[in-house]
Order: sequence, then C-alpha cells, then structure tokens
Amino acid sequence: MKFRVYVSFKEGVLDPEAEAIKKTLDTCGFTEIRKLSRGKFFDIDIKDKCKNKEDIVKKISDEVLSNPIIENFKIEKL
Amino acid sequence: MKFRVYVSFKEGVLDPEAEAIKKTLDTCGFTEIRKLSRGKFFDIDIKDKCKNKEDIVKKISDEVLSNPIIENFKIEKL
Amino acid sequence: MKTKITENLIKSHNLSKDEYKLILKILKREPNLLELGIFSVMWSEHCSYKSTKKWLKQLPTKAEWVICGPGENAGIIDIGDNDAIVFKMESHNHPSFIEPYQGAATGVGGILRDIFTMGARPIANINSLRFGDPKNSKTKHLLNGVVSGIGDYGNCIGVPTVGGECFFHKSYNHNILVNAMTVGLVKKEKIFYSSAKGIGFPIIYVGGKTGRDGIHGATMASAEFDEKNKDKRPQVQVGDPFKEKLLLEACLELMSSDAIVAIQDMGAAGLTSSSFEMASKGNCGIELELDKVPQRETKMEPYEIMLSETQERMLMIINPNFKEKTAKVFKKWGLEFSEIGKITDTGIMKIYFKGELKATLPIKPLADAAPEYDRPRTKTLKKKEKTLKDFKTINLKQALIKIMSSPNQSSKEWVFNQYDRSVMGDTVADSQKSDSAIIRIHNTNKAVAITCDCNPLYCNSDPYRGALLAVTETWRNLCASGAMPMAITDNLNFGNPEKREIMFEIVESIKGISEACKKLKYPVVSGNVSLYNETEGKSIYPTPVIGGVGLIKNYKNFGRINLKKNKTIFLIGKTYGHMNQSVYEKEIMEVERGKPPKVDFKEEIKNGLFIRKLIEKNLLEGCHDISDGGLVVCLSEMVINSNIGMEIKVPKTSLSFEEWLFSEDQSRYVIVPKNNEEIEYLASIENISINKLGKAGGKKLIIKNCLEIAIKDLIDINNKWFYDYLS
Amino acid sequence: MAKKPLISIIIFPGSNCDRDLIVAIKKTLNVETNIIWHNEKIIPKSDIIFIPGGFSYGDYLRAGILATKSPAIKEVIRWSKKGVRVIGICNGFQILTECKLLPGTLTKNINPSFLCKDIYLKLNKNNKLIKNISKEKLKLPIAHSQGCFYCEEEQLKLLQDNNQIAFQYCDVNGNINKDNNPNGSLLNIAGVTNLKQNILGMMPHPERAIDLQGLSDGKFFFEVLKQL
Ligand SMILES: Nc1ncnc2c1ncn2[C@@H]1O[C@H](COP(=O)(O)OP(=O)(O)O)[C@@H](O)[C@H]1O
Ligand SMILES: [Mg+2]
Repeated sequence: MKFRVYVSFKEGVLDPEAEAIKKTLDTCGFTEIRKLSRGKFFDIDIKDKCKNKEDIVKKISDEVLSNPIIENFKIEKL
Repeated sequence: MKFRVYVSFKEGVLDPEAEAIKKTLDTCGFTEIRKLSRGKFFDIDIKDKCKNKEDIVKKISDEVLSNPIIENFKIEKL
Repeated sequence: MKTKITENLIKSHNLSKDEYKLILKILKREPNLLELGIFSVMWSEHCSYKSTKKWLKQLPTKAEWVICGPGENAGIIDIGDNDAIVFKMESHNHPSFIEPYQGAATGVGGILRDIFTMGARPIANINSLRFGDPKNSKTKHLLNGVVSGIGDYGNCIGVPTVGGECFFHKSYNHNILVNAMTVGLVKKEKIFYSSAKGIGFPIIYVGGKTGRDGIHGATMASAEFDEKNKDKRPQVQVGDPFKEKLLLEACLELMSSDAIVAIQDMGAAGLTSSSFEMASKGNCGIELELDKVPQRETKMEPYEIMLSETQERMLMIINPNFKEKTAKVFKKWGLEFSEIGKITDTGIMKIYFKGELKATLPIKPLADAAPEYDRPRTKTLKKKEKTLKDFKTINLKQALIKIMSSPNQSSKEWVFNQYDRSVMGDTVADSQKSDSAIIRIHNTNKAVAITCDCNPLYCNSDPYRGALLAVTETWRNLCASGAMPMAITDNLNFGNPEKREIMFEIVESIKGISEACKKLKYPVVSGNVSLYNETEGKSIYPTPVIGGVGLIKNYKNFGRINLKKNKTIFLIGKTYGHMNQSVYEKEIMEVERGKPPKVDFKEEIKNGLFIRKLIEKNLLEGCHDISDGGLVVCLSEMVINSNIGMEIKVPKTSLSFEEWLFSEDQSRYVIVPKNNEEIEYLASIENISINKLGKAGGKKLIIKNCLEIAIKDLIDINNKWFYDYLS
Repeated sequence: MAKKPLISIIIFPGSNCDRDLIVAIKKTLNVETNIIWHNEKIIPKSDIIFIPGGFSYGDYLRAGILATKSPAIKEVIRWSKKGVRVIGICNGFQILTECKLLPGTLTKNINPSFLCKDIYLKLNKNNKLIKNISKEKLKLPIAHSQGCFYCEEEQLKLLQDNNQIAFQYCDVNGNINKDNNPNGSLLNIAGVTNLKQNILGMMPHPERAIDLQGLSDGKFFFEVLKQL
C-alpha cells in the first residue's frame, strides 16, 4: 500500500531557501508571485502483509522524515 | 490563486538521499517498507489580477524549480 | 492590557527576588513586561556573567602584543606589519542538543559575526565538540547533525574550517558541547569597536528580518502570550549562511569608508543586548522605534522584537554624512536595512512602538547594577585520589589496536572531510598535517597557527590542573607547528554554578588557566562562559576549552606530522611513566582514576622554544607533540600520516613497556631531524633531554620486543570506527 | 595570445572563490582580472570569461540554478557563441550546466554529504582546451556536495566520441576506477567541455593549488591559458 508524506515548515520558521527563490523570481520578471513556500514529500510503499500500516508511516514520518522542531507532516493514502 | 508544483526524480535516476533514508529505516527496524522515493513541492500563490496564471507556473516549474535532465514536475491547482 | 508583574512572571524570567527588588530601586517604580524582559536578558548569566565575573577578572589579559583584550566582541593581537588577528570562541551547546544541525550552524554564524563586526575578514574556523557515549541512542543523530551543520555554514560562506576536536564521553549524554572559534585578519587602523558615539547619529539595522526565533521559552510561557497567541510559540533559530555572506561582504565594504562609527552584531538577546551595550559603552542614551525594525512575521509585540534572536543581523551607528553611501552598499548586496533610532545624550534607553513610549530604562544604573555573585563553593567530594600504579598488562599490540580504533583516538576524517579546508587558498596545513592548523596571512610569508584543546578526564579529576594542562597543550601544539604562541581564547563549559561543587570547578579552572597563561606569557584575550550544562542533576565534566593562536614567520617552515625514510627519530623531553587518567587506563583498563600528569613549566618552556627554533631554521623533517595516548599513539600518527614505517627500540629504563609507550607525561615531542649531529649538539648546549628512538622506513611500525604492525593495518584500524558507526 | 589576455570573472552574490581565482590568475599569468558583477548587462570582449566557485545564492534550490537568471549570464552565453573561452570552476561548472552551455548536470554526491579532499585528475590530451597542460596528472582539491556528473547515455557517448571529457578522477598512478571516484560521477568525470571545446566546466579547484607545499599543480592549469 502506498502513502505520501508531506513535510513542510511550521508557521513562522525562517526558510531562507524559499526566500532566495522568491527573490530571484522577482528580479527575473516573475513579479506575479505573491508567495512561495516549499516542502518535501516522500512516497512510501508498505508491504501488504504488514499490519498497522498507517501507524508505521506515522512513526517514520515523526521520527525520521520530519524534524518535529521545525517541521510539520501530513500523511495521504495514495 | 494557489498552485502546488511537485518535482520528483525521473524513473531510473539515482537518488542517494532517498537511499540513505531507506537504509536508516531498515537499520532501525522499519523493514516493512518496500520502496521509498522522495520529491519536493512548491506552493505558489499567484496574484489574482494576473492572466495566464497556469502558463506562468508552468514556465517557472520548467525553468527554475525542476532540473529537466533528472526531474519531472506536475502542477496541481489548490 | 497592561500585564501585571506577578511573582510567577518574575520567576519565569529567571530573576531572583533580590534582583527584582534591585529593579524596583533603579526604576523607582514597577517595570512593565517589556522592561522586565530587557532586565531579564541583560542580567542573565549569558549577558552579565554574574557567576563568573569576579573570577574572570583574575585572568591575565595583557602583553605588548595585545591590542584588545576581553570586553569587546573578540580579542585582538598584533602580528606586525600593521596586521592584527582577531579571534574568539563561542558555545552553542543547548541549541545544538535540541536541533543539532541548526544549532551548530547558527553557532558558527554567531562567532563569524563577532569577528567581522570588528572589521576583520574571517580566515579560519575551528571547533571543539563533545558528544555522549556512542552507544547512547541520540549520539549518532547529534554527531551527524552537528558536523553537517558546522560544515554547511562555513562551506557556504567560504571560510575554511581547518581543525578541531571531537570527543565522546558519557558525561555529555544529555548535554553536548559545540564550541566554535573563528580567526580573522584586520589592518590595525581598520579595527571597529562597539562603543556608541555621535549624539543624534542614526542607528541602522541591517540583515535578516526579525522573527520570533529563539525567544526565551520560559518567558513566552507567561500568561499573556499563552492565552492570546497560541501559535506564537518560540522558534528554533535557523541559519542563513547565504545572507551572512552578503552581510560579511557588505560590512567589510562599508568599513572601508568612514561611514560606520560603531558596530555590534545581534547575538544572544538580539536587539536588546546589542543596543544596550553600545549605548552603555559609549555613555550615551538611545532611542528606538520598533515599527521600523524589519519584521518577518505579523503582529509582533515590542517584547518579541526586542528579545528575538533571529540570526544574521547587525546594528550600527552611522555618520549621517554617509547615509547615502550606506544605503548604496546594502542595496548592492541585496540586504534589508532600516534606520531604527538614534543616539541621544540622555543616558536613557527609550523604546517607541506605534507612536507610544513603551519602555524607559536608565542605561548606566542598569549596567552598573548588574548582579555579580561570589557563589559558595566546596571541593568536590571524591575519594582521596593518589597516583596508582597497579595497571593491567595485556598484549601491547592489542592495546594499540584497541586505542587507535577507539572513538576518541580514531581518525576524524569522516568529520573533517565534510569541512571545506582549502577555500581562500591560504591553508598551509590543516590540523591533520600539523599539530595546529596553519593559515597563511594573505599575500605575505607569515602564517597563523590555530589549535584548540581540553582533556575532560584531566579536568574532572583535577579542575585546576586539567585547565592548566589544556592551556599548555595548546601552547605545545603551536610550538610543534613552529609557531610562537601568542594568546588564547577560552570557552568555559560547566554545570550549574549554584551548586557548590560546580562553582568550585569553575574557580579552580580559571585559576589553572591563569597560572598557565602567566607562566607562558600567553594571555587570554577573549572567551565565553557556558553554564548550566546539566540535566536531571547530572553535570558534564568540567570542560574549559582553550583556543590558542600563534605566529609563524615564514609559512614554508612549519612543523609537519611527518617521517622521512632512513631518518632518525628522537624523543624530546622526559618520560616518567604517568599513567593515571591516560587513554590507556580509560580504554584498556576501563577506569578513570588518579591525578592527571604534572607540568614543569621550566622544562615546558625550554623544550617548546627549542622545538620552535629547530622548525624556524628548517632543521626538521617531521615533528609531533606527545599527548593523548602517549608516545606510541604519537608515533602511530606519524606513520599513518606519512605512510612510512619505523623501527623503534625502547631505551634502557626502569619503566615498564606500558609506561614507556602509553604514559602521558607532558612537555614531550617526537622529532625527525634532517641532520642528527646538529640537533644533538643544539640539544646538548641547551640542556634538552633527547633520546634516540630509532629509524624511519619500511612498511611497518615496529617497536622491538613490544609490537609490530603493518602500516596498512594501522590505517584501516584508525579509519574504521567512524565509517562503521555512521553507516 | 601575444599580448596580455583580457580575463573577466563574474561574481554572484554568494561566490566565494572569486578572490582565490583573481589571485591565482595574477600569480600565474601576471594579469589583472576584469571583474563583472552579476547584474551587469555588458561584458567587454574578453579572451577568457571565468565563473568562479562558491555558493551563488547559497546554492539554494539546487547549485547554480538561481545564478543562471542573472543578466551577466546572458552575456556569457552571447560571447561563448562567438567562440570566447568560458571556464567554470565548481559552482561555475554547475552554473554552466544549468544554463545549458555544457551538457549534463551535477547532482548530489553519491555519499550525499559535502566532500573536501585532494584528488588526482587525469587529463584528456585530445581535448583542445587542455591538451597543452604540461602534465599527465594534476593533484587538486575538491570541495563540493553536488559534483556527481550525470547525463543520458547517448549524450555520454557523444562526450566520449568528441573528446569532450577533459578531466577524470584517477589514482596517484593515473588509473581510473571506481575506488577513486569521489562523488559517483559517470566515468569518473571531473570536467567536460562543449562540442566546440571553448567552454570548460570542472569540479576541482586549480586556483587553490598555486604555491602551497605539496599542492601547486594548479599553476600548470593556468599557465596553459597563456598559449590559447
Ligand atoms: N571565559 C572568558 N574568558 C575571557 N573573556 C571572556 C570570557 N567569557 C567572556 N569573555 C569576554 O566577555 C565579553 C562578552 O562575551 P559574549 O557575551 O560572549 O560576547 P558576544 O555577545 O559578543 O558574543 C567578550 O569580550 C568576551 O571575550
Ligand atoms: Mg558580539
């Protein structure tokens, strides 16, 4: 079974990378952008025979894929 | 108007970071995972008054956000 | 919506009842929340040094070559020809434990700013790291995060990270140490200070926009914030090395004109301490308009703006004639800037927000009244320790293998390969090639040598002697690189000073540093104190890290950890067989016991000067000082580095093989002369203890009647641990 | 070049090997470098245009991409089409692939952390741009985290057939194999040129290896530029 985990920055956390991308886009003429933010996603395929798939994905997201101090995550079934 | 751009690796392109994560998960006992892949997403808010919003997002995705040699992108309206 | 100042609020600001009484006395009224916040950070341990000030004053800080000692953003020494070296070490221990990558990265960012604030271009970084037991579940994650955080920040900004230490011990399980040191270069007449001047002159803010980063957790928990703004939780500081690079270049460019009158980075306690300290040093007043502070987040309160610890920000006082020039430079570098206030002659800090006066604080009284404690202390209660001699003997080769493959003695290649060591093109030797890292002074033949050191086992057993030994070890490292040792910075990492035993450790350590510095004419020019490194009542080992800086006259003549085929190997200095607190006892016998070794300063100075002279005259092929692990570890490192073997004979002695090979007696070096007779002659006239050990060559390290090991095996053993641990 | 060459260097916000390069050029060729700020719209006719190493725009998003949006890059493209020599080192190489002046791309090192060490480079003596370097091998430092050269198979074949592969990582004896591939690059590629062989990108840093003990092969790289 497949899941997608979205990891993004918590509200208020500085994201220098998004800031730099936005600024570059502004200066090269893409001035139509009001806001740009950024995140990662992970597609995880869990073996069918295994139980509590969702719990596992949650655990992985919390412990490995995201950094709970600065990031949030959201899980989606694919 | 808001768009989300997904950038992911093309089939067959090696992603050492995803591999490293998979390995970490294996060694800490999450052996239930068959496959793990990884991508980035960008949330872009385009000013309402502007025309051809989708074209702009497409252009940005193609020229800046993704590396066409190794990556694909997909645009979603939010 | 005036917040009532309750007892709880005072407590959550880490202010004692007496301190609060003092606030009432100074203000002659109750403070408001903003004012309370400002008092609390200004009187925090971090800003006021209230537990250590009394003792730090005793450090020797003067020499003819000292241009600026402690008290400014960094210390400065004169290296001749109008050049000066600016350096300091700073800790980021707690943030790195919470978020290792960002904590370590912003630690590097912070110390870099301290250096370029003074007008210097940073030319090298080093760092001193302490982690818990590798078996501890968190250690791997912390090690990974800290090393990549340090690397990424320095690499991106383009300052080479050329050396450091990385040491594991269970006393750091819950409190790791991340101490970062930066060395910068400045022309003597282009040094900038932080003391405010110029009544009416504008105060300019430049750099990252202010967010709610790193605002003191306890304070944020206070009633008002909790209920009204649940989402305004304090945030971890995130580093932006790209912005720091722009800030660095912009500041240095502006400093080449006469625009800047005074400048101060916004470090811990952000806008509060920077503005306050500038005004306080310059004996003037200051007015700030907080609406003008560039803000990253919405609805920020004055309290948050004043206490935010957002990184990559600077505060400067500008000569009004240069306003345009200033704007031009910052625009060129794409930096946000704003005039946020002015200097006044009132001696008072006034803070306005949306047209309203929000705080009025008398600067001088607040600074002068900053608490200074003479905290009670008692000698650590430990069993009476004396030198113990009953050590276990095992197969010597097995012992060497175990030591060379132990986490602390393993090659740190995994660590330093992540650091860009060659950027700026002046890295003559990183700390792998020589006992200290050697950086050429750009466009000259001079070089600075940089090293840092501290042996926590020594310090735990005897804080006085341990700290003293940390100083002498850096001094010896510099001599072994061929440098004249000039000055040190220190980073005093300890537990809770309100505990008597910890206060005892602190005071003893400072005394030990003072003693060594006086004896070696090696003053302290800057430093940092990090206290409360303890969790659930368990404190770290006392860890006064010393960063030493020395001068090399000709960069081509420096001490290399090197061998040359068929050349003779000599030992300089006396071996007494001191085994207690050694790597051997720790790794092989698994005990920490007894006292650390002693230093005879006469011997130390004599040997150090002798070694330096040999290197300056280019009489050596190789040189290495003997430290952790003793003679055999020193020899092994020379073999590994040069990929050349050696055959050594243990001289006739009353010592056992173990003592001869593994003891950690001080003031010793191994040298490989170009010409034996010359060295032996020079040693004899200077009355230096010198012993022929054997010859370099072959594919093995052979110590006759003791052990034999192939170079290849030695290299594999030495490299293995880190890669196994991290993969 | 009979008279002194005009060498330009483009500096982006975040470049950090610009000074090293300027100094190296001065030391080896005795030429002052013409400095071009990233937002300048005109680059004077130069013999060589350099794009230095460092972290343009912090290497944010991915190394080199944001710099390709600078006005000065348009000029680089224009001049390169006219045959002017363009050399990108490290971040400069990444910028050149991102603006498609060079084939392929530079992705994360196979071991994804930053890697700084001294390596050996084998030279392709059939490559016009570098063939006159008076050495078989160069010892130079590398320092990057996105240096793994990748391109599609047909492209790789073209690179080989047209002698576009200028440098490959090798061991101290000049052998090219997996053990001395520091970052996972295809065929150990450390530097490539375009088809016309007037544009070169390379990951190693010759400018850091001019006059240091045991690390001075960079001067052979610069000295050959005199002969172009
Ligand atoms: N242990 C110490 N030894 C010597 N000087 C010290 C020590 N601790 C702090 N100092 C000096 O006190 C001053 C304030 O230090 P700090 O608060 O760390 O400065 P900053 O805010 O610029 O980082 C500096 O001049 C520093 O060098
Ligand atoms: Mg400072």
